[in-house]
Amino acid sequence: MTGPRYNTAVTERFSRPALPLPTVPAGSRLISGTAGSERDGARVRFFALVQQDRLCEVGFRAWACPHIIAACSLVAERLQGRPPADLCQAELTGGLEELEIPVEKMGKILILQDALRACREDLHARPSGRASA
Amino acid sequence: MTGPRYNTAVTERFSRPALPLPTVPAGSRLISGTAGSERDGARVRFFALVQQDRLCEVGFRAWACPHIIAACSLVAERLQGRPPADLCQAELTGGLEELEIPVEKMGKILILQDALRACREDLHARPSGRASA
Amino acid sequence: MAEPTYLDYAATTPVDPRVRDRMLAALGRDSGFGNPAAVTHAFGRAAARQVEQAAAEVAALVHADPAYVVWTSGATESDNLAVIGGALFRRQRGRHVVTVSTEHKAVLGACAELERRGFAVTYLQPDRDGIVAPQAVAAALQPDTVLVSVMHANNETGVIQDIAAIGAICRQADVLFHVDAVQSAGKLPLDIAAQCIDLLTVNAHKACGPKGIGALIMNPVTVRRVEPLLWGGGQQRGIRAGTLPVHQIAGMGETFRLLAQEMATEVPRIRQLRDTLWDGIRDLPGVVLNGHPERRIGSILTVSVAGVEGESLRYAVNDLAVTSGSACNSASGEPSYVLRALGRSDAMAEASLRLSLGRFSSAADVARAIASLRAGIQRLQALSPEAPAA
Amino acid sequence: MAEPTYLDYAATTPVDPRVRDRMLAALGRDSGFGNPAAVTHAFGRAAARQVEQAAAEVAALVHADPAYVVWTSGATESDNLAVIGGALFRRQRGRHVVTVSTEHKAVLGACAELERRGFAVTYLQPDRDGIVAPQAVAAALQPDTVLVSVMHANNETGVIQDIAAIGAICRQADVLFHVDAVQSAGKLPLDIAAQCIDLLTVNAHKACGPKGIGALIMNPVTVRRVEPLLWGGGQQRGIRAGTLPVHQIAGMGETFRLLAQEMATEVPRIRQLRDTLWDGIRDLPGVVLNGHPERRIGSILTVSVAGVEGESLRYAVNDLAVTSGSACNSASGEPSYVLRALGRSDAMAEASLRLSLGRFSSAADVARAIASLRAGIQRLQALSPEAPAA
Ligand SMILES: Cc1ncc(COP(=O)(O)O)c(C=O)c1O
Ligand SMILES: Cc1ncc(COP(=O)(O)O)c(C=O)c1O
Repeated sequence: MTGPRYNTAVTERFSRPALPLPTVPAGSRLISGTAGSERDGARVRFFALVQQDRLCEVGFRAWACPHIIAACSLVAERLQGRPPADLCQAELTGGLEELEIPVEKMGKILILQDALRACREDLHARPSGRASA
Repeated sequence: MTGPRYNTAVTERFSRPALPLPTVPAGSRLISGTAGSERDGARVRFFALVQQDRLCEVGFRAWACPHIIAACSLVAERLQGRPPADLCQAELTGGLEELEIPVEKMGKILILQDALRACREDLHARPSGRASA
Repeated sequence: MAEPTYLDYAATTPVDPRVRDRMLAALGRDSGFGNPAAVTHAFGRAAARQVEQAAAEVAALVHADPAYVVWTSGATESDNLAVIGGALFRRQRGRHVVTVSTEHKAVLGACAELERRGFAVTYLQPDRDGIVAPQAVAAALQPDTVLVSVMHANNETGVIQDIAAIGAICRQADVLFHVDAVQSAGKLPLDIAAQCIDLLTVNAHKACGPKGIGALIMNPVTVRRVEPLLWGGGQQRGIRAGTLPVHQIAGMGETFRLLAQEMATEVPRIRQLRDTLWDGIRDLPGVVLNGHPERRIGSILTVSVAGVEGESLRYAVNDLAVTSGSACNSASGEPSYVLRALGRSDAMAEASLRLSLGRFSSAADVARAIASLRAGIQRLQALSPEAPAA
Repeated sequence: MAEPTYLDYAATTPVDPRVRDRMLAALGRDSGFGNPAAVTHAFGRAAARQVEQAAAEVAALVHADPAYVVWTSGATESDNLAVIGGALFRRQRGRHVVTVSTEHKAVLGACAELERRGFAVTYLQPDRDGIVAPQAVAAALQPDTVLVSVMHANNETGVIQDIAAIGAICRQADVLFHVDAVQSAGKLPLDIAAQCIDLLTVNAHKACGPKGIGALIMNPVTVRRVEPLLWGGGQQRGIRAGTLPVHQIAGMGETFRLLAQEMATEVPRIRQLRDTLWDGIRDLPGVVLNGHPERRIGSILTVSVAGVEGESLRYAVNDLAVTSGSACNSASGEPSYVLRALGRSDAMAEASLRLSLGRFSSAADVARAIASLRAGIQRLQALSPEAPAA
């Protein structure tokens, strides 16, 4: 009988305002990747500033429920400072226990993984320049 | 939705205890008449001490609802001092308006009339002696 | 006239102040008033919690699972839901139902509706004491019997049926067993598992709780669903739609909590009062007890008086608030079918008084009742055409 | 967290203290607690008088005859009794019923039950504003149509149907016309004779009265009986059995008395608050109104927000107690079928909020709501993958 409840980790991350897009200094690249749709129940986009083969300023946009938004926030934070290859490491989207995402929503984590993979592909597809949506 | 209500005339007469049977002095007669049954919804018995062709000490017994009991009481009172011939006068059991007897009970007044008639017959049947039930 | 002495607890009861206070908490403008279905906000969740607490309290008294307490508008609805809903739910298995002619009209009316909908109903006759032999139930079962409905304690006489024995027979035959325990809840031990009860009807207003709230309690081991009577917003797993009346439910929870808490002391106290009442009038000629001399709940005393007409009897003791037959019948004005089934004549059924006691009944009430009954009955008997004096 | 601002009056309401006080008078140990069927004593008669007074008060608001107020456990039961009971009562004439796809689940559920019992049901579709053209009802009538059920004001959108016009069409065709006026009672004029209504559903808890009490009001010129759903002790002329819950009925009487008394001032006050609320958020991109722009009751504002996910929207404004879709649906978790019928996508139906105001709503509540909605919606829209900034 009790509706969706969120723990403080979710609440806290959900309440943060969207990170603005970073300005891109010379020698840096902004990459991004999007996945999901309204029909899938979530649509997620990650973006990151790549500098000296490191991901700095990782951000996201999401049309999703609070759990998935919090997951995006946690993943973006974890990616901070890591090499772009890590974009496809499953452990990133594993280890979300602290968010206590209900099982019926766990399928949507695949959308996050797809968006991260698209981000990685963006890096390889266009050796330089501004990211595409 | 409101059950049987009784006006004060009924209430007052209903509450009187049964008049005891009178003792029969020499030269007097006790007559009585009964009518009705449980199936009829009322059983009534009148009795009266007849002295010098007058009804004195008229009483009744009744297995009946409060309205009919009150009617018996009223009729017995009215007969007091009247000639026995009056036992069959319809006006006795008419004129009961003061009791506000509901229409659906008016049929039971016939039982009173029958008992009074039986009383009269008792007088004629047995020229003297104690009344029979 | 002073207020009459209330001796009609089997018809309805005053609400206990403790019950009233708990209801008030759900009626105010603070958080308790929410719609329990509105789980998206705190008001709704607070209301849902009150409902859960009450379910636990109601279930506890009869050793049931709180998740299988279905809230209804009262025992009439519970009886209808059990009998009609239970039988329809099993209609693929058969269309035969067994009940007793002295059941409450809510059960008998539901059975009549089943008959109109193609079911056959066997109405067992109790013996002159009002008892139905369990073997009679066993003998009435057919291969297509889907439901048996037998009340625990009768509302007019207080007569107690052997529920556990009947339950065992039904369980053995895999037939749903419904028990109307309106008059026995909090007065006799109830344990739906031990007594093999599948569907149990209870309400609040016969036990110092509010009118307009009851429950059908299901034994989830045997039945998790019945066919609904009311359709709508999917509340209560779709079994009974409609916004849950939180204050009523909270009141019923408190009612049952108090029953459990006070049963050990209240039941003997009330029985003692009832026995004093009977001892005070039983010597009057013509006064007879209706129902089994011992197998009755301790709160009801139903007597008939020979030689006295019913309406006059009631009026002679109108300083007592009592019922002739059951309150549910007094609208009809017909002599009680329950007393008729026990072999009483129309006149004796009419000249009956149900004297029923409860939580706020006192020795003074009983003394007043004895005085009034003795005076009234003696005066009317003296007035009888058959009176010995005449 | 501080208590959320209550904006869910269309789901349920706090009980007005004046209503509560009248209920208390029927809950105590003094004479008010009797069983109205126990007409043989003063307790019962006092209770019956309270019921009569309440019937007069409820009937007055809709210009009906108090003798034809049938008390029920709420609007769910009234809707079921009207639709199932009304159609069954006329089943000799035919087995076709007409209703609208945006009716309350209590009506739709009752219609589905009729279908299982051999009736055919036509479900009319409203236009994108939620309106059903009276001609569409006329066109749906068949020679065997026995009942039409159309609600007055929709519980999710507040959209108002032209009841009088539909009523005239039904009267002309000698078809029973049932109106669910739960959301409009005390908010719009209701006159069962003038509007040709045969059966009218009302309840108390949507109008600052208690939950668990409602009525089905009959127009005795055209219908004096429906087939009962609950059988039993013959109360309410056999149409609806069960002990009358006097405190609930008294509470509903007071609720309707207050509605009649305060309608002229309260309705415009609440409409003003509602309009202020809409003016405070309508400029936000993606915010759209659901339902007809004008033909809505003044207490409900339902909006959908493009580009925002429903669950996050609700959570972002969880300092407001509101419903997404109707409270009755929130148990199911499915997007509102009412908004879907108005052409909204699943996502837009999910990202909807019903903001509903009532007697205790204040300008401060509205100001808080505007601030919360603006902040929440803007933040979530900025987070959208489609957000212009990204
Ligand atoms: C044994 C029994 N069953 C059912 C009922 C009906 O209860 P309610 O008044 O809650 O509808 C009553 C009381 O009238 C009763 O005594
Ligand atoms: C239009 C409408 N009809 C019927 C109902 C059902 O009312 P109740 O909660 O009294 O069963 C509601 C409320 O849920 C409603 O809004």
